[in-house]
Amino acid sequence: MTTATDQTRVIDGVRAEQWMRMYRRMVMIREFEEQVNELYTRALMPGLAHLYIGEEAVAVGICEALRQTDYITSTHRGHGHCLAKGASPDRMFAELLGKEAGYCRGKGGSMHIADPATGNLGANAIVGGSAGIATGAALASKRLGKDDVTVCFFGEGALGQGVLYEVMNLAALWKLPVIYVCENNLYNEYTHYSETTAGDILARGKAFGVPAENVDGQDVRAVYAVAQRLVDRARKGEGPAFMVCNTYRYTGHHVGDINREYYRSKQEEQEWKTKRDAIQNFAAWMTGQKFTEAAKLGEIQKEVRAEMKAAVEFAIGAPYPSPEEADQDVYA
Amino acid sequence: MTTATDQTRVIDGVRAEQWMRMYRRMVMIREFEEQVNELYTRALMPGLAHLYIGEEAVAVGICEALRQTDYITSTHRGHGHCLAKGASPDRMFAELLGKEAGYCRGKGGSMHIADPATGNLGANAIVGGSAGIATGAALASKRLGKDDVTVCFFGEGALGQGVLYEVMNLAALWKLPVIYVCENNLYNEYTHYSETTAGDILARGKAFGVPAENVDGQDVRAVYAVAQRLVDRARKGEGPAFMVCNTYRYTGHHVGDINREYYRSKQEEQEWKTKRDAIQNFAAWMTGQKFTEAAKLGEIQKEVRAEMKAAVEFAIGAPYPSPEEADQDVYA
Amino acid sequence: MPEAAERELTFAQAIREALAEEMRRDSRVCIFGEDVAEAGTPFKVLSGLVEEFGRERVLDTPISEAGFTGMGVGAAMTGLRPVVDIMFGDFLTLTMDQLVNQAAKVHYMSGGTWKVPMVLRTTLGAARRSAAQHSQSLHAWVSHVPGLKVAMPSTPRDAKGLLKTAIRDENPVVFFEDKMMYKLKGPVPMGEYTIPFGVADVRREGEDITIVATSSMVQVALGAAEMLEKIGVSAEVIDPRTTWPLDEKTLVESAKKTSRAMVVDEGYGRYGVTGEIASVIAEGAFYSLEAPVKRMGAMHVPIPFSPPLEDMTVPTEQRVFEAARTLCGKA
Amino acid sequence: MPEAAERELTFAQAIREALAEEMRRDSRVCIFGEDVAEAGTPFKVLSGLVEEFGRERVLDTPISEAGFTGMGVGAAMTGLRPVVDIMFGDFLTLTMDQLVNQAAKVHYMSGGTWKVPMVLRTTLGAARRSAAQHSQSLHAWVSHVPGLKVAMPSTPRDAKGLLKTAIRDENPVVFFEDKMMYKLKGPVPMGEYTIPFGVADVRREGEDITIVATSSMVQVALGAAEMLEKIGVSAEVIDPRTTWPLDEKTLVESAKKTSRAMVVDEGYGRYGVTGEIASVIAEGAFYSLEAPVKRMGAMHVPIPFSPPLEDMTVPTEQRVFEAARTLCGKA
Ligand SMILES: Cc1ncc(C[n+]2csc(CCOP(=O)(O)OP(=O)(O)O)c2C)c(N)n1
Ligand SMILES: Cc1ncc(C[n+]2csc(CCOP(=O)(O)OP(=O)(O)O)c2C)c(N)n1
Ligand SMILES: [Mg+2]
Ligand SMILES: [Mg+2]
Repeated sequence: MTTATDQTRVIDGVRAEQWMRMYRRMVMIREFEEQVNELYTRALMPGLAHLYIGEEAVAVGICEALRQTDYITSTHRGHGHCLAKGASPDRMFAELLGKEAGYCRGKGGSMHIADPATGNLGANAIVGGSAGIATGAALASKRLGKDDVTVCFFGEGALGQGVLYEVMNLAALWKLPVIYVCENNLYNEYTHYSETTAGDILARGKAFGVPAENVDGQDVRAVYAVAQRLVDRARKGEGPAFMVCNTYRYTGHHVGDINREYYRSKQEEQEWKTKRDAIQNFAAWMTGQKFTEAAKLGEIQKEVRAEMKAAVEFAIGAPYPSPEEADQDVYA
Repeated sequence: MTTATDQTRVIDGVRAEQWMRMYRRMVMIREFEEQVNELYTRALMPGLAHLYIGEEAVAVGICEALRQTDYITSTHRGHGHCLAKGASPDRMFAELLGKEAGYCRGKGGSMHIADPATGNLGANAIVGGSAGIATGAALASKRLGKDDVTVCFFGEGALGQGVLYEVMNLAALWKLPVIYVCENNLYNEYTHYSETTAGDILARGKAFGVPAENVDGQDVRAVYAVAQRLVDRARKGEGPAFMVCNTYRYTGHHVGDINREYYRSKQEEQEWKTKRDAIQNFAAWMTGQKFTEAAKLGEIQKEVRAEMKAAVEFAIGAPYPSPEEADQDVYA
Repeated sequence: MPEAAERELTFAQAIREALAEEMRRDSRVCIFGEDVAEAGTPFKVLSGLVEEFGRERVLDTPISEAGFTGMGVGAAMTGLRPVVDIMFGDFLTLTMDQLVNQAAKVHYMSGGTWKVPMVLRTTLGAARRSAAQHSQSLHAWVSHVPGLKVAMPSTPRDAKGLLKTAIRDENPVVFFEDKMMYKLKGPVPMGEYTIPFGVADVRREGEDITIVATSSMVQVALGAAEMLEKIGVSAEVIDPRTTWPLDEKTLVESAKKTSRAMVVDEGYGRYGVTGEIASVIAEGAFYSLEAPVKRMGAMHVPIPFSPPLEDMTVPTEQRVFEAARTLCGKA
Repeated sequence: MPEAAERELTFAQAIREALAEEMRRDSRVCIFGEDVAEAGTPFKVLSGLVEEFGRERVLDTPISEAGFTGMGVGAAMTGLRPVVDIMFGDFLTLTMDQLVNQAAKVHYMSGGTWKVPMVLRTTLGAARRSAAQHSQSLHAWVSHVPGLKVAMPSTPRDAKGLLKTAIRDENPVVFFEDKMMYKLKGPVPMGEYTIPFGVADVRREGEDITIVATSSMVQVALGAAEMLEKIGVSAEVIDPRTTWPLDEKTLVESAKKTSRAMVVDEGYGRYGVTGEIASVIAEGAFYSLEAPVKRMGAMHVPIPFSPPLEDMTVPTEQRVFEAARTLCGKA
């Protein structure tokens, strides 16, 4: 007999434990980013960082549809993608602080986390800069007879970069297993996307022969469902897809972007945070489905927060690379 | 009373003399190009050239809808555009031979003919390379309160270049008076466009908010009609347009491309030349409409040929720039 | 000649003032770039311009560096005088075709008939913990290209005067601003002035060694010169201000006088600016030099994020001082 | 050591043979580019490869230089060894972001975890009457960038050996072929061989002057050396073969021996290859040089179309001869 909170119960075609994993991942991303903000505020982090808070359902819903050997490419706002693909927070924080224990030995920082073990081809600080890399990885998978799929994450700002269309055309021609995921969080830095984006976003995939779908990026279940379908299709050799996830970043373009009223209203921010929060809404659905309880979810959050704090402590205590590292790794 | 061949008679909304002008221009382009080929064969021309033979109706139909102050940008296959916009053959031949009397004092050659007097912003040897220039000229016209329109000619190969999409997006956002004219002659050099172009070509304009139309590029009347409509629209401030002209180059990618059977059949070439020749079909229509006669058209051809021969002679006899010219005009 | 009245401005304010003055003077001057309007760029260099000149003249673009740089070329050919804003010099990579195959060549290829009076403003410099794709100093690339002019001011005064000259120039000019200098303060004359291209500024006179430095490295060189002073070495510090045109004469004459020279630039040391300037000096002052010309550029590595590593990669006062001391045989 | 059996091949044949051998040896090697398959490129360098290796490994691309270069980076990171074909070196402008911000930095930025074993083959050289956008020699740009290696062979033998090394290298390599050399014939060993990067080739020994030359300028320098011989000047001609890594030692030792040096390169003379190499020599051989190092590059103009003008812009045997003669005080 299954109890109400039986973790093997299947809801909407997915086992409870898997929904719970997604929940934990989303919380992990949010808590991770809160700590990043804290590190910035405490002046412990060199440089800046672009937080993923508000967009958690996108990375988690999509990476849940991926295997470990599948690839992703990420962006300047990349912490969520990296964590969702399986990166460990301690090595990520270490990277953000420029420490040797970081994923890139401190050489990459927030915008360049990369990790072969989890198929992370690297975050990228050039808007649209990873579209070619992702498409090339898909070509390699196909040519090498592997059925891995590559996901290319990018913000809607990257729709301004021509290279995206060059590679979508190629992916369609060669039927490559790559999913282009446009995270439309409404802003290119401090400019609303409607001022920078003519026509219809979905049409921009279709015009290059790439099937395109819109999805509510605040609904992890919807994101996962679409991602699974498109990833499966790609894995079977049916070619690329373009997925537009409508979402919102709750905080500034980067941690230092505090006064935002000249480009967006507090009211707009408030609405997304209260009515469309991906974590809250997912929690409400899960408890409504009765395979978990609010208390359990609260516990998860506590656990995750403690984990993040420990990871931060690890990173703070970790040593910097020695200066002689500076000219290592230029050439393989 | 008007006679049958009265040049003021209006057919299809256009005066006979205007149709005759278009005819003469098309013949001029063809005869010009025949001479270019001859110059190459006689080893009198330095380098190579890309002939426009077969595509004459496109340049002529479109430029007929333009005023002298309107701008064009052109391509490596640019002689037809330049002539249609009003360039004189003698200075063009001089340029092709690298002579000082050429449009660019011999510094540009076949691929870089430019001429402020006829609004020619320049042919361009970078595929897609003039899309930015054309769009910028349209921005200037708009900002300076002029109602000039810019036409950006490019081959379907340029659909591979991302910059085209970057500027179409901008033109749509800013409602700029620019017409993007894609001359689809089926080949990117030696590769059929279907191997390089996924999706639907018209959709590539529309996806960026640019209205798009297909037209038979072998029918000068159709080209002119669509061009006029789109140019008028742009002139009135209603924004950019994308026009796909389906056409064919009869000869090689360049004058040295003689053996073409590995990429296209003689039969295909033959069909276009015999069934879809823009000049022949236009002549047939004109004589059918009875405002001119075959004999008259024959005369025009003879005149034009003589004119071209004289222009070639002029160019052959013209002096080269003096060597001291080499480092002039680097800076204005 | 009495100095015009002056006041202190930051480097960023000087840039903004140059733009505002030129936009008032000439209605054809306009700005395109990402977040240039209300945001005034992420560096806030352009704050206030859209309020004065409107969105018709300060245009926020999509993230399309190639596209809007190309539009700058076309607009410049046909009557505007665009100032194109490329946020980070690292993104020049995306504009190279428009800049090099189009902007730089239009005038020449057209036999002198079309002109491209465009300015491309961008940044250079590391040390902001921004990692490898936001820290490069790529001015050597454009200095290599005939048809382009290249300015790289080191003070607020020069920034204003050179930018005004750039905007009035009939040719494409690439204008580099060191991100780390935006808050640097310095005297700027009250009245109208411009600074001609191709005229180096001797920032400090000296007898024993010539230090040629560019952009923010001028400040570093001046700091090193103070340190050298203390050990009895008198350094002349020269800022060429434009890498093209280059004031070869002033550099060579100085080296002839001092008999020793060093070149400090934040671009990579190899195949870049230091090689050119060192060669010009080594050739021109050959018979006067008592030691090889010393070059110092950024370490030949992608700029690392980690602070202790990043700090290794850029010339510092201490390192310039040490190299100069060695060059003068005082080590 | 006895010479392996040799035969004459053209430069183009040597390139093709290197590719074919490496493609047979390693199934991960593949080629992308415009018109590379049946057309075998406009220069016909790749003719026959698609017939042997199929369209899975010789891929015709759209005209999307940035896009397919970026794909080369991703494919190289994940198990292929792509050889990306950029038809004219002038189109490097379109690939700079992928090459410089991606390919060159991936290994470093990832702390040494990802690698980019990609080769980008492209061309350089003027003199084909192709005008300003099809005649540039832009190798200085990529030589300036840490993370890239740069090869520029001057003979069929070197072309084959260096290309094989490039394909086996774990790093991104930019490989420049002079368009004017494709039909040049020269001996190529029959057996398997590679040529290491960073090892200059002394093409001709001499006592009075060192001429360092790259790519097709090596032939020009050898021609000039013959002319110099006739007036009693013995010239040593050295081809560095790779601008990065650069065999500084061989260049410096030669200049120390001859006491005079000249650098000839087809890139622009300013802020380019000649400046770097001249600086390396001027510094390393300072106390042995009897005259300034002479530099000769392309004239600092967009390459003109008109034959008599274009011929002015590129170093020739005569001009190298004259400059070397003057340098040796024999004028
Ligand atoms: C090529 C390039 N141009 C400009 C920038 C500066 N920049 C960094 S993030 C950003 C906005 C990106 O917006 P979007 O793609 O929507 O991502 P989001 O920040 O909203 O996640 C810009 C313009 C850059 N990093 N790269
Ligand atoms: C950026 C760039 N890449 C490649 C080339 C080489 N090239 C010259 S013409 C051409 C084909 C162009 O095809 P299309 O645009 O259809 O024009 P068409 O020749 O058919 O008129 C190519 C690849 C180039 N000139 N520019
Ligand atoms: Mg966004
Ligand atoms: Mg075509």
